[in-house]
Order: sequence, then structure tokens, then C-alpha cells
Amino acid sequence: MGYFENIRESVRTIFEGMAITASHMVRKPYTVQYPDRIDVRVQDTLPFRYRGLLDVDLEICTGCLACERACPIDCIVIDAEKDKETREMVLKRFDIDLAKCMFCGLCSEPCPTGSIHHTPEFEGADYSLESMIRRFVKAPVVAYKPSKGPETNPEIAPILKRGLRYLDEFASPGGAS
Amino acid sequence: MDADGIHRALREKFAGAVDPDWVAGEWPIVTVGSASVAEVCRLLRDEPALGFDCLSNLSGVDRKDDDRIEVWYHLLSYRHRHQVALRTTTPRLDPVLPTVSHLWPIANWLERECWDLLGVRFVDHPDLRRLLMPEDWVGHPLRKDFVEPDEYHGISTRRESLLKL
Amino acid sequence: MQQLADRLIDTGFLQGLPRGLGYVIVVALFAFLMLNFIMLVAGVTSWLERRVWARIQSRIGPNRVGPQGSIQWLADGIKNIMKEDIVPSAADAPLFRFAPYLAMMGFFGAFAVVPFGDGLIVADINIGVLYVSAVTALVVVGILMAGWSSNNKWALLGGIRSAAQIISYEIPAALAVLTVVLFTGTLSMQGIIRAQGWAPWNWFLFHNPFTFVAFFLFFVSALAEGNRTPFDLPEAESELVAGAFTEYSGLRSLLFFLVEWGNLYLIGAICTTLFLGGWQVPAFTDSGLVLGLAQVLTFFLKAYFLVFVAMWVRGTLPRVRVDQLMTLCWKYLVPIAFVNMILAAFFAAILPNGSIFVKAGMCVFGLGLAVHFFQRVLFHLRRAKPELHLSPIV
Amino acid sequence: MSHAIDIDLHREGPGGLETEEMTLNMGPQHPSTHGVLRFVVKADGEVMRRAIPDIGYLHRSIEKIAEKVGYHGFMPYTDRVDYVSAMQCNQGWAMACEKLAGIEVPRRGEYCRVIASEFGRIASHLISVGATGMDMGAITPFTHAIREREYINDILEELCGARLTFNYMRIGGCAWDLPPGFAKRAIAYLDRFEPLIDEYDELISFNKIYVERLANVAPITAERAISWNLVGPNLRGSGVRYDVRRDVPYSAYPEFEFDVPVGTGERGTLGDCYDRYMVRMREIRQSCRILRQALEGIPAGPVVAKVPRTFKPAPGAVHVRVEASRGDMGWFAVSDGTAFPVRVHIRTGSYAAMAAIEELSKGLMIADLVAVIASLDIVAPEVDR
Repeated sequence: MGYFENIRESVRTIFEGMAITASHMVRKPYTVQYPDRIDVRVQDTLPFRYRGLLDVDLEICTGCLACERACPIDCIVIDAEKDKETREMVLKRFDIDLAKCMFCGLCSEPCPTGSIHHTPEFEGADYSLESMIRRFVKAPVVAYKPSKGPETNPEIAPILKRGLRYLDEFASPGGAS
Repeated sequence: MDADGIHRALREKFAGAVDPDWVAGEWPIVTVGSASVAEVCRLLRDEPALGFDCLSNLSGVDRKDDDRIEVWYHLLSYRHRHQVALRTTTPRLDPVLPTVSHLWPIANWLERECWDLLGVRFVDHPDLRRLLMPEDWVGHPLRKDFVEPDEYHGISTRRESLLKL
Repeated sequence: MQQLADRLIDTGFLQGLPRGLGYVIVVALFAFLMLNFIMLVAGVTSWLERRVWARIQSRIGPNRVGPQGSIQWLADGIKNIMKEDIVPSAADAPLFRFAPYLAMMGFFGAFAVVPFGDGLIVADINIGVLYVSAVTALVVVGILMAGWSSNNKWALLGGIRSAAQIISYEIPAALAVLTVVLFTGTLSMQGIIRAQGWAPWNWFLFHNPFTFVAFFLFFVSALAEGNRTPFDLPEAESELVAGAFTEYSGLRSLLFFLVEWGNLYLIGAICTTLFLGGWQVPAFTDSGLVLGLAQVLTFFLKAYFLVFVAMWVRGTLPRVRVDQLMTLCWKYLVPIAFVNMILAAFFAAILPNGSIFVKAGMCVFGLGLAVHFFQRVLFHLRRAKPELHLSPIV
Repeated sequence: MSHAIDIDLHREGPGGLETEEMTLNMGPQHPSTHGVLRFVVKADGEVMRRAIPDIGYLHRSIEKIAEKVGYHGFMPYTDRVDYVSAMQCNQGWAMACEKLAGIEVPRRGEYCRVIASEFGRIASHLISVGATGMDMGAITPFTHAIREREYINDILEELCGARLTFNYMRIGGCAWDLPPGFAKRAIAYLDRFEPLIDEYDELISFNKIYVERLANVAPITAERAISWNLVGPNLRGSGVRYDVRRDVPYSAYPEFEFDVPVGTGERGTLGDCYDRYMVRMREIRQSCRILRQALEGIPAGPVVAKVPRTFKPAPGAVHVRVEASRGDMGWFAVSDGTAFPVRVHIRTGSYAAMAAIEELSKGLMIADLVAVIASLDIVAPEVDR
């Protein structure tokens, strides 16, 4: 390129660039002023599929251990025993180490009732690794046993409904879910 | 050239080193004796009809049960748009292969990586140092019998799962 | 200023003091005032630059400390003062400690000849413009010293780049100044301003095509001397980490930034003096005080507009490479400046007082450029269809 | 003594001003090494004699992990191979497993994969071109690119629930179908995005200073690029029209119409940094084109095939190639019939680019090294794995 061509090109492109940046000075900024200067909590704006901190609805946990097996980093530990007298599955321990969890969603996929699921919560910062362990079973509970027909227990029905909706999001080989 | 042609061309030159059987597929697999890998590769690169101008991948596989290490060379030809995979084996105790780094510059790093992770020695490689692991690392991590040392320079490599407590 | 000092010593509150001591006190007082003024300007500039920059980048920028973040710079300054002042063990400690002050001295000295208003100048020396280009060269000594004494190779590279850059760009800058001096016949800052008028067609910017070119030459060279984008090679954070200032921390690093932002205002002030009619305002009132205030405000706003342009340029352009920096200077700016000055000399010989037609033509040309620019801005807005937000307050 | 004269004779460099060699340590905390890279730079003033790459700072032994976690469990780890464009890594691993086990992916699943990967490609290229601008000292283009990428992250978040480590694909298809109204929103976004590419071009790509910084810097000829095994945009920047999506068709790509942009040496030499940069800019447009076709023509049906939870493919070895954002990514997987792979080897685009830098850097300036790293689009996790 010639000498004067270079000068012309520089002036033209810089002029154009300055025009673009000038036009940006009157555009609306895109910043989301998390966490305080926003109208809606960020958690409420997230899609249903959002993979935030894990949560377990013990009421509908069947104790099938599918999530424990699916977890590639073994951050879920479940102790479930069959009670000899009542022949019911009893959950003695359901711990998730959220410090290790990588939010891959592989555990909630095989869950038959949608008990273990990701919430839109993402604010998990804490001061120690120990406090990142969520111990869901406070006292041994009896595992949920799916009933044949629709769930009748009014306490469990809404939870199960939410759980099944969560499961429905996952694609199934059978066709459109 | 189709896979059969490539295999035939190799058989013509290296009847002893190239296995008479080959496996068809997207990457036709040709098995080659470990000693003549470099010559086979040179032929593949320099013969105009073959024209493999690119070494796409070089991977070692530790076959502990068979007591050998397999090394795969995935070769591509941008000129002719064909491809071939060479497979060679070398004993696990003292894995030695001739280098191909003088044929394709990329082989330099791929062979260093293979040495680093699997301990395959490439003879005549210009600069066979560790690539990914630290220089003073002991052992080759992708070997099946590799045991991670408990500590490295005083830094513990273990952390008990808090869930076990 | 000497009259003021004399008056203070003869009749004011310094009455009875020996004349020499009186001068020292007056000078110290002015220096103190000026230093505070510059600190304030530099601080506000740092905040404003971040805000302007942020808006260019679709962000908001600092808006938490004070109303709209306007005292962010104070918070940053306090933070920096509280920080540990680290001197690397392998550094040349005395030089390392001294370098920021030397850089500071270089640019602070230049403020002695900045004409804020009619008579409002610390020292209206008759070689004012020459003095500016001489004394600001001290900054390069400070930066070079910082780069060398840090005992860090990145810092050294930054320091040496800075030396090469500032010394090279002195030449086109001086030539551009000379183009103006051809028409004024004086080097004094006040003299140059008095040669212009309040109206744009009386400014040297629109005096004739050669001073118009000289304005851009001077502005570009001044940006280079002030180490501003696209010539921020001594600092070049993506290449040299932080260039000459890599090893500095706390107050000392703050001083370098003070020099950078203060320098920006200095560039604006000198450009205003030379090309934009300085403090000239129409004589709309008889009150000397009101007129003086109007002059100060005019000068400040004109200078600050150029500061804003420098911020805007920084938000737009990438950085040149070090060899391109030299190419630009020696192959483009210097020859153009020479040719420009010679043509300007011919012009001055033919039309010593300029011509009203040339001035009018230049003004129309300038207006046309502005209109074209505005059209391009509108074009970009229309194409991207963004949501508009005209208020600077977010 | 003749000794002094000898030294003078030996020191006759370009311009006769050669001085003592200086060793600079660039990285691993240098601001413009994308990720944790390190270069030992042997420089003569501003001119480099050699820049020796030192890698391994981000080595997480992902290939070893693959041997421990099994086929399904490895999918989240593939996100981490190249976290700037995780989708294509997902796809590479899924395709390797499918080929090992002979699984057919439903057509809608392939379309979903294409949509996800092309969004990922745009996001990754935006980072690349933005970072190139930033390394050249212009910060505005970077924030503009990041702003647009943020929207793509939102779209992908809606699709799979994560913004960076997607873990979207599964062996045999995808984990989630497109949410209702997704196609409409995605097309609305593309309508907004495409004019912004022009704006971006005018803001930075055609800027004279920027062109001067990139043009004629570190040109790579086609033969050298091939022998170094440069792939993707780096190879195409040298004028080789080769794209795995077109030349070794996989997934649903044969059904779409798109061009493969190559470098032309428009502002300097063929294969220089500017060509590589422009190839990326043009690929963004092509990705938009593919996306429009895919979003409009997506067929109905399932998105995932039936795959057993305990996945045990037949013994064998496969080498699968996908066109990731940084080019032809080779996935070599060996199975022995158990639930765990014997060996997984990932050959990535940045790895080859990194290996080429030592050769490329000779005689460049330090500022150019930054340009070379940026234009080769080196992403550290991909190099080290």
C-alpha cells in the first residue's frame, strides 16, 4: 500500500471506530448489578433446568442408590438398610459433599422420582470444607415406596409432582418427553 | 488410494515387517513390526501415491495383560484425502521404538508425551524429556501399574474424602 | 505572578518580610494550591475515564462509592496509600524510591506555565511553549529510572521503550508548535492565546489548513509523550505485564498513575492554549471577577473536552507495536510536520494576518466533518437497534 | 589481540546492533498467556531469538481419569478438556463411544448436537477474537465479544442448565430436548447478533493499527501447517480448505449448506495472523448460517437412543475426529469389553499450535509473540488436558 493510501486508510478506520464507540456511549449498559441493585433475584430468573446446588426431597427418596452409582466422583454417600421387622427400606444417611460436586447432573438423571435434583440456588460459598457437606438425613427415615396409582398422600403429592416434572425435562429414548 | 492399495504398497516394500492382515474401517488398521516403524512411515510420507503429509495422532496403549505396549500412529493425507492407522507393539519391560520426529515435526511433542506418560523410549529423538509431568516425576502415570506417590516435594497428594468421616 | 507577590509583600499579609523570603513563601503557596488542583483533576479524571470507558464497553463502571461512584478515586487513593511500599530486594533502592518523584516533578513543573485565565498563570515566561516541551521530558528520566532500578527485565524493556518513544515524539510535537508560533510571533503562552479570539473562526485550529493539520499532529504526539493508548507501550499490560511500573506498589505506583492522568490534563491544556483559543471569552460583562471565572471555566472545559477525547481514543484503538511506533513517528509524523510547517511559512508570508475566507472555509469544513461523524454514529445505532440510554447516570 | 575483533565479527546481526541475549520468563502468570502457559523467551532486546513453550501447568490427567470413571461418567470431564468450547468435546467423546458400541443416534439428537456445538463454536470464537483484540491493547472489542457470548451462555443454560461445563450430550444422543420456544428465541438472538458482527469488524478487524499488528506476522505456509498438524482455523488460515464437518462428514452436518472460509492473504502474506483471525470472524457467520438451517429444519422424534446404564462396548479401538472450535479434535478410545476404557487419548488443536510456536517465534518481536498466541487461539487446558 502506498504512503498516502496508508494515511487515508488509518484516518478512515479510526474515524469509523470512533463513531462506533461514540454510538456505544448512548446505548444501554448490559451490566447486571448483582446482588443488590436488581429487580428480581437472579435465582428466580434462571431456567428450570439450571444445575445449581443439589437438593434431596427425602419424602420421595426410594433409597435405590442409583444416584450414588451414577456419580463419577463419589460425592454422594447413602446408607440404606432393610429393616428386618417391617421389611421397609430405612435411610440412615444421605450425605452430599457439595465441595466436590461438579454439577454434572448425572445423579438426577436416573432418579426414579426426581428426589435428588438441582436447584437454581448457586450461592454456596462457605468458610470450611466441612460445612459444604449437606447431611440430609437427620434421623433415620423410611424410604418412599411408589404407589401403583397416583399418589394420594396430600403431603407427598405436590413434592412428587415437582419431582416428576424435573424428570420429564430429561430426554427419554421413547420419544419426545 | 484405498486401504487395500496402501496395505499392498507397504507389503511390497516391507514384506517381513507389515502384517498380511489388516482391518477395514474409517481408519484401516495395519500392523507393523516395531523395528521398521520409521522406515514404513518414511515410505508413507515420501511415496507420492501415498503422500501421508500429516501425523494426526500418536498414542500409546498399555496392554498390561498381554505384557506389551501398543503404539498407534494415525496418519492423514490432506493431498489424497485418505487415512491409515499403524499399530505396533513393543515389550512392556523395555519399550523402545524408532522416532518419527524427523518426518513430522509434531511427532516431537507426541513422542515426548508418550515417553512421559507411558515410558516408551523413542530412539534418536532429539529431545526426549518429560512434557506434561514435572521433570523430576517418578514413574509413567498412564501405565496400568502406576502407583501415585504419597507426596511430591512435601505436598501430600492424598486427601481423605470428608464423607468418610 | 510577580506583581501579585510584590503586592502581597508591599501591602498584603506578608508585609515587612524580606523580599526573597516573601517570594519563597508565595511560590510555595502556589505550588501547594496547584498540587492540590492537579491531584483533584487527576483523581476525577481517573474516575471519569473508568466511567467513559465502561459506557463504551456496555458496562456501568464504578458507581458505588459516593454518588455515581464520584469519589471512587479517593477510595482508591486511600487504599493505595495504606498498601505496603515494597522495594524488591535486588532493586537499586535509592533510584527505585526516587523515580516516581522525578516523573512527578517533570510533569508538575509544566503546570507553571498553564494559563488558566487572563493573568492567572504562575509564570508567564516568554519561552513558555519551549519550557513545556523541555520540562515534560523529565518524565522520561523518571520512567527510565524506574525501569532500570526495578531490576526486572519487563520493567527495563518498558523503561527503554518509554525513552525511545518520548524523545522521538518531541520532534513532531515541537514542529507542530512551531507552525502556530509562525503566526503568533511569540512563544509565551499568554501571547499565543491573545493572538486568538473567543470565536472558533479566530482559533488557530481553523486559522488555515496547516494549523488544522498541526493540531492533529500535536495531539497525536502529545498522546505518545503522555504514554496514552494507542502509544501506551511502556506500560503495555498484555506484553510487558505492567512495563516500567511492574515492581511498584502502594503510593509510588499511585504517583505514576497521577502523572499519567495529570499529564492527560496537561495535554488538553496545551492543546487548548495553542489551537482552541485558550481562556478567550467574549466580553459580556464589566465585572472583572465574573469575566475571570468565565475564562477559567472556559479553559477548563475546553481542556477537559480533549481529555475526554483521549479517554475515548483509549476505548477505541489497539496499541501499536514498538517498530510501528517509530515508523509512525519518523516516516509519517516528522516529514508531514516539516512539510506542513514550510507550507505554513509560505502561507504566513502571503497572508500574515490570515484571511477571513480561509477561516470561514476551515470552519465549514470542520462543521462538515462533525456532521458526517454524527451521521455515522446514527448509522451504527440504527443498524444495531440497541436500547438507548442517554443519561450518564445509571 | 585478535580476540576483540572476533567478537565484533560474530556479533554482526541484522543491522549490526546485536547485543547480549536476554532470557525472559513469560508466564505462567503473564497477563496475555491464555490460561497457564509459560514461555522461556530468549530475546535480543525486543526481538526474540526463540520462545520455548513449557506446558503442563494445567495437566489434570484427564486421560487417566477416563480409565477410572467409565464411559458414562467421563462425559462431565470432557467439558474440562476445553472449557471454552465444551460442547464439541462432549460430542467427540459421545461419538467415540457410539462408534465403539455401534449405536445410532436419532436424527433429532444429531440436530440438537449441531445446534449446541455451533452455539459453542460462536462463543469460543468470540472469546478468541476478543482476546486477540485485548492482546493488541484494545479492551473494548473484548467486552463486546464477551457481552455477546453471555447471551449465548444464557441460551445454552436454558438448553442444558449450565453455562460453561455443559455436560449436555450423552452416549446415544443428548440429555435434554430443546425447551419449548427455544428455536424462536435462538433465531431472535441470531437476528440481533449478525449486524453486530459487522459492527465488530468495523470497530476492530479493519482498524489500520490492528491490521498492521497482525498482517505479515508469523506467516505459515500450507505445507508447514500440515506437517505441524495445525488444524481448524489455523490450518484454514494457511489456505488449506479442509474442515472435518465437510470433508469427513459426521452428525447432521452433511444436511447443511455452509462455506469453509480460508485465509487469502488479503492484507499481507498468506497464513499470517490476520488470516487466521479473519477465518474465525467468517466462521462465526457460517455458524450462524448452520444454526438458522438447523433451528428451522429440526425434525421431530427422540433425541437419545436407548443405551444401557452399564455401558460395555465390544473390544476395539476407535479414532474419531470432530471439528471443535480449535479444529480437528481426535478422540482415540480403546475398549477391552469392560465398563472402563483401556485408554483414551485426546489430540487437540491447541496442542499442535503450541508445538509450532517455538519454530514460529524466531525473529519476531515480543509484542508479536502475544499476537501469535492469540491468533493461534491457544487454550491452556486443551494443551495440557
